[in-house]
Amino acid sequence: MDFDLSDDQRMIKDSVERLIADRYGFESRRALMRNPEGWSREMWAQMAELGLLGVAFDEAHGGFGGGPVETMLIAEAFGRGLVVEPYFATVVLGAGLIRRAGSADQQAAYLPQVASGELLLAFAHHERHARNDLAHVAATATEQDGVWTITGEKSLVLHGDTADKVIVSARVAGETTDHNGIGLFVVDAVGLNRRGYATQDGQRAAEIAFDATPAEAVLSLDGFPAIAATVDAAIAFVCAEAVGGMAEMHSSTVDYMKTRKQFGRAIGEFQVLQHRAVDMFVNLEQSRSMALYATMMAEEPDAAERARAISSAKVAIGRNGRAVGQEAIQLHGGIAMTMEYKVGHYFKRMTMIEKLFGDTEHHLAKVAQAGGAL
Amino acid sequence: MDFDLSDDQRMIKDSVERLIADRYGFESRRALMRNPEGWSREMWAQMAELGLLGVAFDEAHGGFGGGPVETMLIAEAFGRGLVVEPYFATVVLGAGLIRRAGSADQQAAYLPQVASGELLLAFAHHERHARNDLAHVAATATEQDGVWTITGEKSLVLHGDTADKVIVSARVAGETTDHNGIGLFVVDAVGLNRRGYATQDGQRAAEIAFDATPAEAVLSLDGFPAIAATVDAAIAFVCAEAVGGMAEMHSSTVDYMKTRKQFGRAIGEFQVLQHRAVDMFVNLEQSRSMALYATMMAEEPDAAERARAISSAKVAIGRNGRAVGQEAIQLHGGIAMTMEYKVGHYFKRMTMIEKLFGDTEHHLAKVAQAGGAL
Amino acid sequence: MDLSFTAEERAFRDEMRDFFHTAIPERIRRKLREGLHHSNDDQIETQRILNARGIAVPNWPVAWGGQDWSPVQIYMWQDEMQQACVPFPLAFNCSMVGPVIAEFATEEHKQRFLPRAANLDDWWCQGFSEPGAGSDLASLRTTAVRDGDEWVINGQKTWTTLGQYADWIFVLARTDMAAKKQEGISFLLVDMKTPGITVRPIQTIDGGHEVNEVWFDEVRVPAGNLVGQENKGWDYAKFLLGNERTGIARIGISKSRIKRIRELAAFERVGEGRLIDEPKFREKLASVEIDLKALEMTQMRVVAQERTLPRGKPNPMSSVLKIKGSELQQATTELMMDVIGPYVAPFFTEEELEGRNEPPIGPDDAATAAPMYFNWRKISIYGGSNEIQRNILAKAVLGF
Amino acid sequence: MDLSFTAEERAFRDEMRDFFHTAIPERIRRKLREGLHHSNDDQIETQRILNARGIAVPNWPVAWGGQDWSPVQIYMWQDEMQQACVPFPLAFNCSMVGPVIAEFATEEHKQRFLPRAANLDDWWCQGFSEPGAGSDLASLRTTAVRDGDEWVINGQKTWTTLGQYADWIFVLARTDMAAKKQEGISFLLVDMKTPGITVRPIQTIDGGHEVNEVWFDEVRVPAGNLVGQENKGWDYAKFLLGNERTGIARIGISKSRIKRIRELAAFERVGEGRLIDEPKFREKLASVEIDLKALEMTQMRVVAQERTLPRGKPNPMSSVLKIKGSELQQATTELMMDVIGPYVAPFFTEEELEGRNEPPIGPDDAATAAPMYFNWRKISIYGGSNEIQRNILAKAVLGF
Repeated sequence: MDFDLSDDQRMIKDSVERLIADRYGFESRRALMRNPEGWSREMWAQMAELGLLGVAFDEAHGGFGGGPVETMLIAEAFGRGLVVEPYFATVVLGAGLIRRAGSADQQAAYLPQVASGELLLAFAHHERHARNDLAHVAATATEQDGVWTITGEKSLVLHGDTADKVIVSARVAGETTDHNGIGLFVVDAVGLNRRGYATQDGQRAAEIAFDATPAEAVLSLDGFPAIAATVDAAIAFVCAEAVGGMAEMHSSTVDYMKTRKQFGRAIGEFQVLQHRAVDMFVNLEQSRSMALYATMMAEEPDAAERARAISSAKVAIGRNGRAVGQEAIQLHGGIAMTMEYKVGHYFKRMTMIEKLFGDTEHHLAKVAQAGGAL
Repeated sequence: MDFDLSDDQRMIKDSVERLIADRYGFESRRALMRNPEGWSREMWAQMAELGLLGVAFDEAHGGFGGGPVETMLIAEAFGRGLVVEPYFATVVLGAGLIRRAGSADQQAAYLPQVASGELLLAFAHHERHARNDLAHVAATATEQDGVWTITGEKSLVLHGDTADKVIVSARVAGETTDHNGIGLFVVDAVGLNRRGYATQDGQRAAEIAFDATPAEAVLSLDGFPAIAATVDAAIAFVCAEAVGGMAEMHSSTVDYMKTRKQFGRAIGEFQVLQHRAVDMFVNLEQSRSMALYATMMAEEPDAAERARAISSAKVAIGRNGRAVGQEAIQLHGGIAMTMEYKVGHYFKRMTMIEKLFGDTEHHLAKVAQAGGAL
Repeated sequence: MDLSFTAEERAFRDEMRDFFHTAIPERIRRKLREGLHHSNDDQIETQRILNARGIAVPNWPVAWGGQDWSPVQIYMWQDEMQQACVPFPLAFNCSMVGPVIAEFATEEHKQRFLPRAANLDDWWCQGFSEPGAGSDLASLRTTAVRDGDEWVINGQKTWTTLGQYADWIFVLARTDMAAKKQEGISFLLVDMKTPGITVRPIQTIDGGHEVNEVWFDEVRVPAGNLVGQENKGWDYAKFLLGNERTGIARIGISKSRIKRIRELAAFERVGEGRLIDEPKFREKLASVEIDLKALEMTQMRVVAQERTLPRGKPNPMSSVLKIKGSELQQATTELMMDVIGPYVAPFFTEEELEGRNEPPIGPDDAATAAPMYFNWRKISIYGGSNEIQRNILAKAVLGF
Repeated sequence: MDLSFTAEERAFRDEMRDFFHTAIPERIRRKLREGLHHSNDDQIETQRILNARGIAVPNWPVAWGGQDWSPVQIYMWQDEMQQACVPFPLAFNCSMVGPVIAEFATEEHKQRFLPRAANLDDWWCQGFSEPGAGSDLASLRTTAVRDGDEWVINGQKTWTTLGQYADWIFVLARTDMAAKKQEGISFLLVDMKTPGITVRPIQTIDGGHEVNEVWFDEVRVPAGNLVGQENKGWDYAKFLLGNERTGIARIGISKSRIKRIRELAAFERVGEGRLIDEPKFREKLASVEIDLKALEMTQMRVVAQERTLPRGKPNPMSSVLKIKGSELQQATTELMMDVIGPYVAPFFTEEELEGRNEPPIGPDDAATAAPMYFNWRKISIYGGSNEIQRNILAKAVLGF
């Protein structure tokens, strides 16, 4: 048990934090989002250059050979910056699936392009009535003459509007909610029927319709284990991201309380507000602990143990994040309700993270069914 | 909609409040409880004399002809006094069952004796594995030559140790949890196999075993509706009682905060404690509202509507009462942990009320199943 | 003590309900039901229908269009309007400046302003809060200096709701710089077309534009636009704020939100079943409903006290209504977020939603769930934050 | 960063676990598991077993029986002891007076007191709190006046836990009446057999007798019983309180309570099924477990900081552990109340429970559920109430 960073980890942390500090201030971020795609290709190139895109890939794939800790450091910094570039969609989800489900050749083909920033990915998986069921896949894939074609509608595809290639889940066998029989395919995005839109937290997503669309590669014909593992890793990522955002909300609140004056004194002198800022701090620290736990368990080989830990973390982050976000708004007062002030943006991101890949209630039920969190 | 008391109601309120103020101070109550039965026959006689025992009975039965409001006024005052005499067992439960299930002759036979204080009753209904299921009755009653005899074990019979007669539920038909086929019998307590004990909140209860014990009267052979109605009225009673106790806890806390000094000033000057006392107040007022609602609905003829309202009130009282009780202890600090101080006794009574006739979770589930509280 | 409504009261309730459902266009009520904002035209159309019926301003003096209703009737009028998703008569006109003018202003002011306010011929907005004066309103710094027959106003107001549509603004301004904080403030009526007024929109985190900053730069208004006496404005402001004693809980609105939540949850599939049938969801909903039922009873108790209280005097129990009422309104937004699930994510502007020719994404009301959740965080902040309400209760009820 | 335990650490944990389960009599551990109090004989028996193995006082200096363990080992020792339901070495001896004597007292004091404290040959109790000095400990009024070779003590202490069994008491007393609050306090060791000491029991709401009032009436103790320097007692008290930095969360105890709750819920029938299979109950339990898991990770982070902190200096993160740890311990008592259901009602004294020849009423542990719920409300009050902990965090971490 050792919470100190290695030299390499400290280097990554410094590098990503410097990027955020220098380039991701509140006004800078606004400017980045004014790009037509809603994020910045130039920033993306810079992330590639800093090695952030390939941090978890093997060195043979242009990566850094890092693990969950390195990814967590990036996630937390991105959470502080409210980064809008498609890191989560491309690196965590897209490349995560290729790493877990793809063959050695496929990994060698795609991952270096991701690491270098040339290839944008997205994961087209969710469907309208799936709600929180990760195995709900009604889209179908059929093979003819060695070519797989996909038909079905995918929804809420994060950064699906700008992805170069889309990884699609589609059923090759079984019923809509079976764990078995889910294939994972790579589809070139050119010519895809996509409807892109902004999300509440300033990210992007798309609805994508597939109509006998040919796949360029088959990652797996039994992809659920890879999907579950990738989504668990993705949850660990957003947990760390949430901690970054919560830390910002907390420090903003404390700073504001020290400067905002009402009734002739700084509102931070009111004991009742101090105690509530303390409760935010306790929630933040508990969240930080669970993000570490999620990181520790993100590559646990026992899928059931991993899922239980990840769901526990998602519950803790969801609850604490909601409490911290609501209190941050309340303790600021009206100013935090405005787009011109940063706290509301963290609050919105926290809210969306809570709904991502299963909300708090869903994950709590999972933990309970699995026999508890201990 | 009129929250003012009638002259008669005000008279009852004044009379019971004076009794509590004069005779039920903290030390006086201790003295009453030192009686061998755990409560005072002299006090009981006084309650009879004041007309409190028959307040809800017809005048023909030695009563006052009052309704739920009159009963609520008594309950709230008893809650303030933490009354230990067997009013709830005898009047609310025992006589309540006779009024709802008994024939005119039976009512005429028993109720005047209750009103005059001569007859103590108890309701032997709960069984070990019933948990919160009011229809769980495994004890059986069989008839031979016009005499019904009862066999089975009843548990947690409130004031069952001193009752003169016990009203027993026993199955005359059907399976253990059927709503139909539950008989209600009056059994003379002489010779009953009873094991009496104190409860956490200074009341008394008993385990009672029936072994072919003859009944002296049959109130009903289809008693569930009367049981449900009586228990709903009983819940309305303890809701009002809880409000009395919560009001005492709240005012004690506020008073203590104004006198207890730490760090050179009254702790009531600390804003954070003020706000918490305010939250107690809000919870108290919400509870008072729901006790009124329960009173209003206690004799609603539509059993489903009645049950939904009563369960709603039980949930609100259970949650708010727990919160108020815990805060009362916390804001007092160590002193409230001692038997020599009154707040802990209210806290214990609140806790037992929450578990009585179904806990908060049980009643919340009932409300949810019934389609909500609105 | 009789805890049920009289036959007359029930008949009145039915009458109100019928009127709201039949006289107010479904087109308008649908917007509120689905969580959309109504337009200013909708607001005007609705208020004029109510005013034609004589029920836009029932709490005003009868001489000025009010009704001689009991507190219970006022409550029923309000609750049924909210439950029917009818836009409430513009608060700045009907609950704020109107009662102040009716109570404190000259006969000339009354004749000039009240009928137009009741009919929304004039749209009023509120010039109270300032960047440095939020919860501590009395620390406001906008000044009005007398110059001949005019007041010259300088300063900045903020959180001016719907100021972009307003014809008039009522302003608290400091007219005696030497006086103590609460003294030396006056209550002025200002035509929004007066030169020197600048309205700057504030975009809120839901993406909407509801509130504004209003800047006053050497704004000259006639001396006669002063309400009541010079330097007594704080009393009028307190009267204005103290008038809203029972409606503050907005229980009817929470009820209509819950009704909508139940409707949508019946269409949302979870596995083989429906969300509305999930025990856990039902219990969460029931929990909020139980609290709301308790608050409704609490409100009735406060309504019953109304008879005994003078107009404009605050009842500290209103703070209980505000605290719990805001918590419950906010709880309904969280329940709606639960219903919509992952489909809370897509963001569309109101313009996109209203004019859209593409199908919506996800379930009905998906696009309004998150904006409403975000926007309604304001409810525990504005109109005296819940912290201020607790201070009031601590002092006024608990005696600290 | 490596977030798993080393092989050595895991082996150490196993060693501790085995020892606690095999060396400490099941008869004693069963009591704690079932929520009963252990007797003073149980306490002595256990502590002597631990001391014989050399692990009663691992946090003491090695010269006085301590172990040169890492913070992780100390944590594991504590956690495994709690999970195994082993009575913890008497805190007054091992965590409080022992470390103070070892750090500040004379060699003679050390030789005289430390070995006997470690072996529980002397039973110590704490004379800190007073009726008027609770959270504000420094306002204490007990005095010690020097008279020749003696100190003469007058005053009243309260909340003296297990004082009825104690051989010795360590007392904070004011020795300089003119000095400021925290100055002028000394730390004295007093034999409980000294004339003038009266111990009066305080019965707590669970019906138990754990705490006492201790009265000092002209109690004369040798001058040599002063620890360290005169008027420096407040420093020693702060050292004593600051030493408990990580164990304060009592996570092992919450874990063992949850384990017991799961056991009992598997026997409790609900309708046709078992309570442990009810989704709602399982989720309530899981909620507490998730918070506990988070707190365990938080504790590990605090443990990891231990290396960098000097002994006796408080770590404000301990306040996080205290706040959440107390809340979770209390949450386990509420879960147990849920399991026991209506059978929380019957009340029996500890004597009745231990000597009973009648069958228990209701499920196992029914008789201890409510007393433990009542008694454990103290956890958020004593040792610096949770309000004081929030004050500490507000100042030390948030900089208010």
